[in-house]
Amino acid sequence: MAKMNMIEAIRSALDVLMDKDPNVVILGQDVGYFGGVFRCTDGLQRKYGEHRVIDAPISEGGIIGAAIGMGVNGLRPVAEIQFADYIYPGFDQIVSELARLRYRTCGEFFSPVTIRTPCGGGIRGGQTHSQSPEAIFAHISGIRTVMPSNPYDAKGLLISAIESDDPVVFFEPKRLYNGPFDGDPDKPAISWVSHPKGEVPEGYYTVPLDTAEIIKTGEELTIVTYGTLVHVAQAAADAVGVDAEIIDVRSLAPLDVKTLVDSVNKTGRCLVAHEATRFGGYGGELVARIQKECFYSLQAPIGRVAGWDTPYPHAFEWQYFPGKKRLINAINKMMAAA
Amino acid sequence: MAKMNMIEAIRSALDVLMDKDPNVVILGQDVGYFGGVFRCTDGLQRKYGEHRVIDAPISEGGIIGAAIGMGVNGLRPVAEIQFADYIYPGFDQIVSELARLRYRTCGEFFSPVTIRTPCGGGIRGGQTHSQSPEAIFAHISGIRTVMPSNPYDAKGLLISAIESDDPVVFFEPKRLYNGPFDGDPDKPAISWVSHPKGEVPEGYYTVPLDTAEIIKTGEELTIVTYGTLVHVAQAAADAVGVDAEIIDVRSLAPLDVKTLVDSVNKTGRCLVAHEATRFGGYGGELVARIQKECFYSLQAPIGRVAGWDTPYPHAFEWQYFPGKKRLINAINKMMAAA
Amino acid sequence: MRKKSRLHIPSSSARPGEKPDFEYLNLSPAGSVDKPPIDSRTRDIEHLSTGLVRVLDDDHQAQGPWNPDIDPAELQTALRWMLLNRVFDQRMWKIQRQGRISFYIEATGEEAISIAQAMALRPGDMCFPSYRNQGLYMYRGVKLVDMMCQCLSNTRDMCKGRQLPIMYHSRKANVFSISGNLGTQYPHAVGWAMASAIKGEDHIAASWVGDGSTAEADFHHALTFAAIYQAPVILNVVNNQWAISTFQGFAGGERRPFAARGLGLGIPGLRVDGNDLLAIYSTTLWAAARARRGGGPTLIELVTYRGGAHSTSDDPTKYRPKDEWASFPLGDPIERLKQHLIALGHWSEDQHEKLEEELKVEVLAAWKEAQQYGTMTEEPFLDPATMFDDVFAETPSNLESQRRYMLEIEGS
Amino acid sequence: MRKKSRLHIPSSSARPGEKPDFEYLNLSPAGSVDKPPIDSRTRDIEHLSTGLVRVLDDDHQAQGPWNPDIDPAELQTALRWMLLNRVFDQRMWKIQRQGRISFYIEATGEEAISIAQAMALRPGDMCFPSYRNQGLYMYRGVKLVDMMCQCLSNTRDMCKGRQLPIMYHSRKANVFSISGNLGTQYPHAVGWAMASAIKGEDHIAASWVGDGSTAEADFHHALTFAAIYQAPVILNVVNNQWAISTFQGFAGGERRPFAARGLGLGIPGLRVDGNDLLAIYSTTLWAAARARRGGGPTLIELVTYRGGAHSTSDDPTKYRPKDEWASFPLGDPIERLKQHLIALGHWSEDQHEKLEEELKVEVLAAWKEAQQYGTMTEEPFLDPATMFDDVFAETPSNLESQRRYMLEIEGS
Ligand SMILES: Cc1ncc(C[n+]2csc(CCOP(=O)(O)OP(=O)(O)O)c2C)c(N)n1
Ligand SMILES: Cc1ncc(C[n+]2csc(CCOP(=O)(O)OP(=O)(O)O)c2C)c(N)n1
Ligand SMILES: [Mg+2]
Ligand SMILES: [Mg+2]
Repeated sequence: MAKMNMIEAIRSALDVLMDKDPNVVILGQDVGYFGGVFRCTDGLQRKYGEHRVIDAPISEGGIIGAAIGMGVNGLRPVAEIQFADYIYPGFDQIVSELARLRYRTCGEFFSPVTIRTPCGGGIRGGQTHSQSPEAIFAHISGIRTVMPSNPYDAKGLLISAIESDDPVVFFEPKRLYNGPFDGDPDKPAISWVSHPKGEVPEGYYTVPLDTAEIIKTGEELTIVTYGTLVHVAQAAADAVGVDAEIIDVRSLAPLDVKTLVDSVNKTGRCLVAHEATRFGGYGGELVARIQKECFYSLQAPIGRVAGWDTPYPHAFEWQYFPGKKRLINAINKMMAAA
Repeated sequence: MAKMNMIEAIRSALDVLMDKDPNVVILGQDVGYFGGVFRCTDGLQRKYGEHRVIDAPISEGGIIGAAIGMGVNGLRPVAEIQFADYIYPGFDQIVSELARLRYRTCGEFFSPVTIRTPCGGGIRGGQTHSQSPEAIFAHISGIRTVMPSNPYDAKGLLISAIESDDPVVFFEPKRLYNGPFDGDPDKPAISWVSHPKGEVPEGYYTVPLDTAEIIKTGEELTIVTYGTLVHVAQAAADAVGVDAEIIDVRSLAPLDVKTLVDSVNKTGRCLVAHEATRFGGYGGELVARIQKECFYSLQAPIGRVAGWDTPYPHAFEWQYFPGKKRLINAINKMMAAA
Repeated sequence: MRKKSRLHIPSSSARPGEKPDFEYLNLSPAGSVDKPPIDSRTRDIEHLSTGLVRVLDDDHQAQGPWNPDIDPAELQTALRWMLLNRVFDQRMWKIQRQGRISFYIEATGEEAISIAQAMALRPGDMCFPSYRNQGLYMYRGVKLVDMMCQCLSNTRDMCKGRQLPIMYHSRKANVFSISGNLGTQYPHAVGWAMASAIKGEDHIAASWVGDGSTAEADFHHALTFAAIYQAPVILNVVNNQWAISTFQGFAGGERRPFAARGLGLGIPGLRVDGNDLLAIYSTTLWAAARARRGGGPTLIELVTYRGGAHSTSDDPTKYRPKDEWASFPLGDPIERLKQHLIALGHWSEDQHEKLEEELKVEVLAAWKEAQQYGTMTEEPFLDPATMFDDVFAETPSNLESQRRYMLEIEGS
Repeated sequence: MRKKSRLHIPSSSARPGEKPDFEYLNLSPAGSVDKPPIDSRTRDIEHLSTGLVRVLDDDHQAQGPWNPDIDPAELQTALRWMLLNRVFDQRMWKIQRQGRISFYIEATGEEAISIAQAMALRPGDMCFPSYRNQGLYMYRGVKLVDMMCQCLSNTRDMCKGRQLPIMYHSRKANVFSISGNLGTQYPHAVGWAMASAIKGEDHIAASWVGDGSTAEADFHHALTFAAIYQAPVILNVVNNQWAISTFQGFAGGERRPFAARGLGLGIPGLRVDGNDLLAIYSTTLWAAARARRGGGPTLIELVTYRGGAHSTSDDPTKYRPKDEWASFPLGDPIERLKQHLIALGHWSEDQHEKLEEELKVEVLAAWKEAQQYGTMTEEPFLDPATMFDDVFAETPSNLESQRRYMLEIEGS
């Protein structure tokens, strides 16, 4: 066991798998000599050579297209997209090719590409360095959409993603890279060192790709969330003093419905929270499914706390960010409901 | 008034506006000399010249990118994407530029592009000529997402879309081009001639971009739907003999929540239906919103009928398509619920 | 009033009712283009992108340095494959017209491309085809009956009914899956070739796109990556003059040949008579040898003509002269190889007719067999429950429950 | 064991600790490249894409046919703008380091590009810049204080706090909005130019991307559309050798200059000394005249060097030699114009020093003013309620209710 922040955990996952399987290659902008703008691949090119940690041109479509071809030829490519906001030029290759190849060839061809990309706001990045576009990937049949909220999961899920023969879009909430941010930008940053999920085995282990995790059990309310909001939700529940069960969805698609449903059937109340824009967001799927399965247990409408239906503004990122106040307000309203 | 099918209605909208405003130009693959693979622009190049109805290269990204620049320079471009399945190469320009330009410049720059594209299955097109990707556009702040279900609306909404200073993605359910398909592929095709919505004024009129339409009032159940499923829902409700209120959402984003909520508060039951893949689909948003606003009126969980979470298979399109049987089944279950 | 538009709009050389006009094609006489060594630097062989490599001359003789000197027996085999491709297409077209399959795309007039290039590549080389390269599957051993079953979406369909007709694939034959999305296979070929290089193997990749599809982003991605990493890949542009109703000028072909598109990245380009099996074969061999020895990518433009409609959904009389193909100066590739063999004394009209008959019988027999495995309207039918397989490597529970529900509903 | 990888990996000429090496730059002596008439055919002027148009020679004299013969007074003005750009950048950089703005991007070493090109274009021509073209805004009249207010996201911010610092726009100045997404502005420029042609106007458009960004799809889209419709547009590639940590070889610059990228589409390419104001000015005038009279697009590669870090988030000592800029053979554009003016007898070290002091005062004054409109930490603050405006032309009800709710919550 070692103390790792999320960047180190991700790097460790890559290191462990590159060491284990010569077919694992990394491809992305600035990932090689420099080690990535967030340092996730730092040192890997020195260790594994520039033929396995490959600096790529600024061409997200090309990176993903080429990675698909590499995967078809037996490699296990891990593509890095520098910011999730820049994944769209590769969208066609993801939707029309990566997600569909196995299906349309009945498994004769497939390409086990993992796409890693930092998402989310809270770093004063403005609207083109803050997006959380997971909803549009979760809707695409044939790819797995994953978003860890802590170093332990990040490493275990990333190893599973790379080893999976399915393509995976792996979102890394960049605000969590260095610490379990609880939503209060004015508080001094906390590091992962003191967090139990900052304890990460140095070697190989996996976290399965299709289970949600109950972060904290509780009886009065279920908060279904993922990514940065996991920590904000905990802080908000603590602040209210409600005995909340907090679930980290982490594998967004396919989704572990049972864990969610069992919890809401138990607590009778449910709040769904994510950082992305609310309208048409992934929370809609969560709510739709939970209300269907738990209708007769629900004592209040399922609430959603999410980013506004606007772009993510630079100056007002803390007004955009669904922080503690908004969660507290939603929890209070929900607990007050008949 | 004239009898028009949906293709004629769309063409008529384009004709009326091109005649009215010299800044309206059309850009797309095969739209010019040939008049479009679905004939929606037939005759327009002959009438308005090849400088206003412009054949474009096979480059969806380029078409949308260039259209944005044209719009910035005062034109009002209508871009045709030959199939919605081929809109993804233009996705980055739509999300990162078209949708965001007004916001990031506080209205100093904007580009009033309308993107027309045929969507949906039922024409044996296989997985790359059948998709309904509206959910991923509805989630993007800054663009309007519209899908008419009949000739009258198609013309009126398209005129509104082109005249709107907001960018609009305008989905045309291609299975409805020639008739109000009720979901039964074995029945002889019906034409728009005998349908009240096939009565279309020849001149200028508009249908507003932000209202849902109550297609049929009813007391026992609300079916919230749009596109091809509008007609299937009617047929299913008739078959069951339930007094359903059927709402055609038609403007998916921004959404006319009030019409939906008022109806469900009245009927106490709600079924959401669309052709697109269910998981992460637009239906999730509808359900999430309705359960929130109508929680205390709901007598049964809100149901969703939608395409499966698979690609749209060529041979099994009628098993994929959420047809009458699936709707009837869902209605029956819902009416049986406590 | 608005001033006159100054926008340049490309215009096709002839529309319906007008006389076909191929003046714009810049033709070189057979044998006139030199054949440089495969290790030539791109800048020294730029002229190959504007000339036209041709071997067969108007008198059906093979000429010049690109003459591959193929054994007549092999040429007969090539002719047989090309003819099979055509006969197959004709049959399937008719079958579509009878409503027995939903869609079809023919390669009429372009058969030399798939056959010659399949001949020039090695079995371990990987092909990333477009939808008009059915010849690749045939030549590489995919059985006619299997291709027909695909078109029928029947119980033996390699795609289990999931794909539109003609969207074949074959792992065994090393021919990739055909996509409905234009051009997406191009970067796959480059990535595959990069992987081959990374693994230290000497297999190469080849891919094909149409003239129209060069405008897509993936064309640029593929060329850029191929140039940067010197991927061992052959990137073919099949310039058949048309993209549905849109002539090649709307893909940027008005000013420079497509063969020149990679020059700015240092990728050599060869412009080749796409209806001349010998020229295609020998330029492909050249590019393959170059790639295999580490010389990097080559772009080959194959100048040909789409002899038929774009697809069964298309009616070309609406947008081009009816007799345009007949006026195409590079002729019909089958006719040209046939005449060459006759000129060599290794073929005759009689043999040709006999061969055609034979192939028709073969195709018909395959069709009879294919139908036994079901058609869209006749049993046996594919099991719709299979539609939930292969979305993922293992079917997750949400799809399993949708499968169960679908069966329940459909059974009701 | 796996065989040795055969993949070609471009490698930069020097990394930290190594001696800078610009051997790979193919330089032409000043004055040596000819200046063809603007109606030349692309194929006749291909050599302009491999040469390097330079006017200022090593002795600071203007040489050759591209010498624009600009009045010394105008050159002094140009120098002033370039220096202002640099002084502004230096101040803003420091301000970012003090934590008073969140981010900044400097144009150090590349100032000649924006200034020379702004001088060569007409006010009605539309510019679609990259984030290193702040000089365009300045030259075209956007006030320093307004640019600073944008960087501060304060009450006078033209972007109302919505954009990252440096993402300016100005409708009045005809300079478009800067996007965080690389390359997206390129097709906008082409579309804008097409519209200008459609309307029969003679305005042209110009756009700028970095060497690294040429690998994006939009580069291809823009070139393709520009070539097809002969759009009146100037497409500039600012080759500053680096894309963050990635040198230009990874954008495909190893084999052919970026100027050659459009040749395969018939777009002429000029390779220009990007640190030579005179060369840039006169090539831009040439391309603008060509576009204006219907000659279509021109691609201009501006060879320069990113003198500073990529942005305030970057540390270039991690990936390139510290003294690389000092060894760059094309020098510093400001120093070169200054020495030219001195050589002409129209400038002196004293005057220069005085000018620099003056500009520092001007910039400081602007900064003082800008702060009065608020900073990230000091009042007055922008009203967060405005964040719901301008998503659409009219704010729809869902955003109005989110606005109300936000105010309620934030007030609590
Ligand atoms: C991304 C995408 N856009 C549009 C289409 C529709 N489409 C199918 S084939 C075709 C024309 C292709 O022309 P070309 O590339 O020249 O190939 P050819 O058919 O001539 O062989 C078009 C526009 C598509 N399949 N994919
Ligand atoms: C689509 C997209 N991908 C990646 C990035 C991240 N990024 C920002 S600047 C940059 C380097 C750009 O290099 P270049 O085009 O050469 O311009 P320069 O910074 O040298 O002026 C990268 C990779 C981005 N902003 N947008
Ligand atoms: Mg073609
Ligand atoms: Mg650069």
